[in-house]
Amino acid sequence: MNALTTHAPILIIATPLLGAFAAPLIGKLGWTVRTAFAGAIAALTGCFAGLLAATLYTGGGAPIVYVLGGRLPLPSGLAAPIRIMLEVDGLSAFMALITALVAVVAVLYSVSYWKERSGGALYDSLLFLLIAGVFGLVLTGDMFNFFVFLEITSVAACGLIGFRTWRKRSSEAAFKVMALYTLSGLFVLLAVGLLYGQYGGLNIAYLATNLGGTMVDRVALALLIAGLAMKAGAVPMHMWAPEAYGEAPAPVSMVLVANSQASLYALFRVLFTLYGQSLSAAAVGWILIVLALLTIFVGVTMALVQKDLKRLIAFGAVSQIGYMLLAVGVGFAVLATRPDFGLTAITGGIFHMINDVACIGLLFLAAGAAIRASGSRDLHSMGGLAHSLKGTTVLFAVGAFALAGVPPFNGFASKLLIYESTFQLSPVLAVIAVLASIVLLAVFVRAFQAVFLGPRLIARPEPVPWPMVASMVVLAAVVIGFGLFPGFFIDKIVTPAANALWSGQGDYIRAVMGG
Amino acid sequence: MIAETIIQVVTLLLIVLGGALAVWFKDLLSSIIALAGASLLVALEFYILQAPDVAIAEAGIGAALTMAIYVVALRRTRRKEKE
Amino acid sequence: MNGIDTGFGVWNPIAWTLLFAGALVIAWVFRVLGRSDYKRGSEQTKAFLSGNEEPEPEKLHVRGDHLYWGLVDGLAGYYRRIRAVHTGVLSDYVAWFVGVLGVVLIILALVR
Amino acid sequence: MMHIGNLPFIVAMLLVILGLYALLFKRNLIKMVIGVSLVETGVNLFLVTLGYRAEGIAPIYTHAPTAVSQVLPTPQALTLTSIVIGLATTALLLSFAVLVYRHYGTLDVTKIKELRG
Repeated sequence: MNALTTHAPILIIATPLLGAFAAPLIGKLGWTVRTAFAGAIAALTGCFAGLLAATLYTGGGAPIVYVLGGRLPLPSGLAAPIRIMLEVDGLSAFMALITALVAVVAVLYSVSYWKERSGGALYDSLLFLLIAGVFGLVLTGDMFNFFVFLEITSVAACGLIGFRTWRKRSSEAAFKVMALYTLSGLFVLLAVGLLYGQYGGLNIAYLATNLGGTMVDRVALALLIAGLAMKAGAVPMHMWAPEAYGEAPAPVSMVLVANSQASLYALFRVLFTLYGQSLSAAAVGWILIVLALLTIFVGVTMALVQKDLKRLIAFGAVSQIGYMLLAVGVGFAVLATRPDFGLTAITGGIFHMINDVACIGLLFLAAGAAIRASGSRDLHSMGGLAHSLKGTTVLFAVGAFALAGVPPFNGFASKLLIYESTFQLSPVLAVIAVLASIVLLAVFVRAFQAVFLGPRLIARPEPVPWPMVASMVVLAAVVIGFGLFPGFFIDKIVTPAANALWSGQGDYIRAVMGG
Repeated sequence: MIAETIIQVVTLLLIVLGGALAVWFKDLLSSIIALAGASLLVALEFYILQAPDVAIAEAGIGAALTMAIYVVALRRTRRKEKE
Repeated sequence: MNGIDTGFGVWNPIAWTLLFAGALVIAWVFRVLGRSDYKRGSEQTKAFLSGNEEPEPEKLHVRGDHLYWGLVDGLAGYYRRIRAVHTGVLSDYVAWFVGVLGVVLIILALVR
Repeated sequence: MMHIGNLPFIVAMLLVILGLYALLFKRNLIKMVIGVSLVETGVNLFLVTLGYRAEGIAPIYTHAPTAVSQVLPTPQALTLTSIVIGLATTALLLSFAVLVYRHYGTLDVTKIKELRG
């Protein structure tokens, strides 16, 4: 194993962090240098994430532990569990791949997104900070570091949401979202404190071996579920999400979706790895299922009546979070009792994560291109953009169909897994999920009709620059590729991730604690 | 020993009082001063709880610097809670 | 290799795509075999609106907020309530958060 | 020192509740930021109290006498980090509050709701 592979986990976080702090300096050298630098950082991060995932998957899916500051190698030299470490298992690597995809696409899109008031180096800086934070969230193996990365993503995300300070609504959205993010972060910190007070450790693996399901554990779990579900945007704590996604610049909306998914990942990690069987899994699973059904239903129905294009897509994004919650909630509810379809449900939920980020990202980017070209985001005044923006039209349609679960795109593949497995637990769940998908198709037919079809309502839309088109094509390739070859991708990257949740608790603990 | 306990109890009660006043005052400047006072008392409590380094950070950052930021923000908005 | 077998159902996108392409070809064949007396740009392609002149396309265009008004109208009661919930006031958002936290706490405390 | 039991924990929870009260029932944005600050102070107090051991000494001596127990160092490190993070979030919140005031001309949270429905 060479040095690069060994240090890949920390390099993934350090590279965008370096980009974040160097960007303002590099920015002084002019637009070309700044853009090249941002591209290089994003590409390098992507390479490291790919390297890490490849190492993990070829190594049979055993968790990789990277210890910071420890002289002795774990687990043999386990002296005290107080130590900062990154722990990468199948699911972490999968999330790192998602984040890397989003990072590369967002940086490419941002090259030509800003028109009159340039995004500048500050934008690059905040974007890389957010990306570094999301990578940290999904790779860390330590509860307190998790809180620190949560706060990094909060600050960077809200800086980006409120980045366009000259817009009235951006400031409003940024204030609200920041207050809620801070509050949820503090409640997570409170939960971390409760766990530390009982067991004297912060390491996830160490805590997982000791958790006994006492009352304090339950209070901590409630705080974690509420805080993380809010950051993921589960109904009825979703109200910030349409504001954040809708008011942020288009590429940032996509990264924010990945950020929400990172919170969702953390929720799954807490449930499956930290708590596991130590408490009543069925009750927690049903809490998730109820939240998920609310999320799916309210997200879809609210999307139907939106007048603002980005807010409409944002409500669609909220509803998709519900599908992942539903699938993993079903998996958690039947963790001990019905193994036959639980793993299928989790596989569907995990697979839907990458599908969702690709479709929603594609929609946000295409909407951003349409809004940039027409100068309007009101569905009533847009129209006829298909006459001049042909590529964007096709790409938006691909994203919309994929998100609504129309075959043969990728959304169908993952939703099929979710439908079939939730049907086994209760047919009602599957029926609601299918109905919501149909309404979602209607929502996007409406958006597509309003924005792209019809006579030219906007006289001379600006053309879409090639970097924006290229970044959308990358996402569309993911959408179609995952749709046409779902078996291959499930086999290669999704199954290790699902297994890490389903049966990986022991491996996760053993990788740190030994034995 | 008794004296220390009394100091600690009084400090804790004053912290709650400071927090309540910070919420209660209608004049935002008074509110901020109450908040800073509570922060300073929390710093004292940290010192009593054998965390001198945290106490220094809380007094310097949590009380002084935060209050400065609040005052700057207040100068750019308005001082009364209700208009 | 490319399909999914969920244990309850099978999904093979390549086969589906081929089938779909075949259906498209059949539809195209039917279209080619269609009426030969159809002429583009003649009276035949004009919309017949009880003998009235066809309005400008800008006026004919169904805009985004007119779509599905029937569905939205039918669900008016639901939409009035759910839109009233999305107040846009930060205090309400915090209240929802605290409420959910409370419910989850109670459930976890009660269920063993 | 005499044992004073759970009083610091209770005070920490009271601070959290006061902060939540401000967030829920106060209409002024600055007052709501003060509420967030109170929650944060409460959580910090909670963390430091967690690490406290009766008769312990501060964990900052390199050559501490081994017979004396030290209070736990980890919660203190956490609190230090948390205080610094709290400063950053408070500053960001306040700057957004100033921006909101500039755009809306008010700090009343019930009037800042263009994004709704």
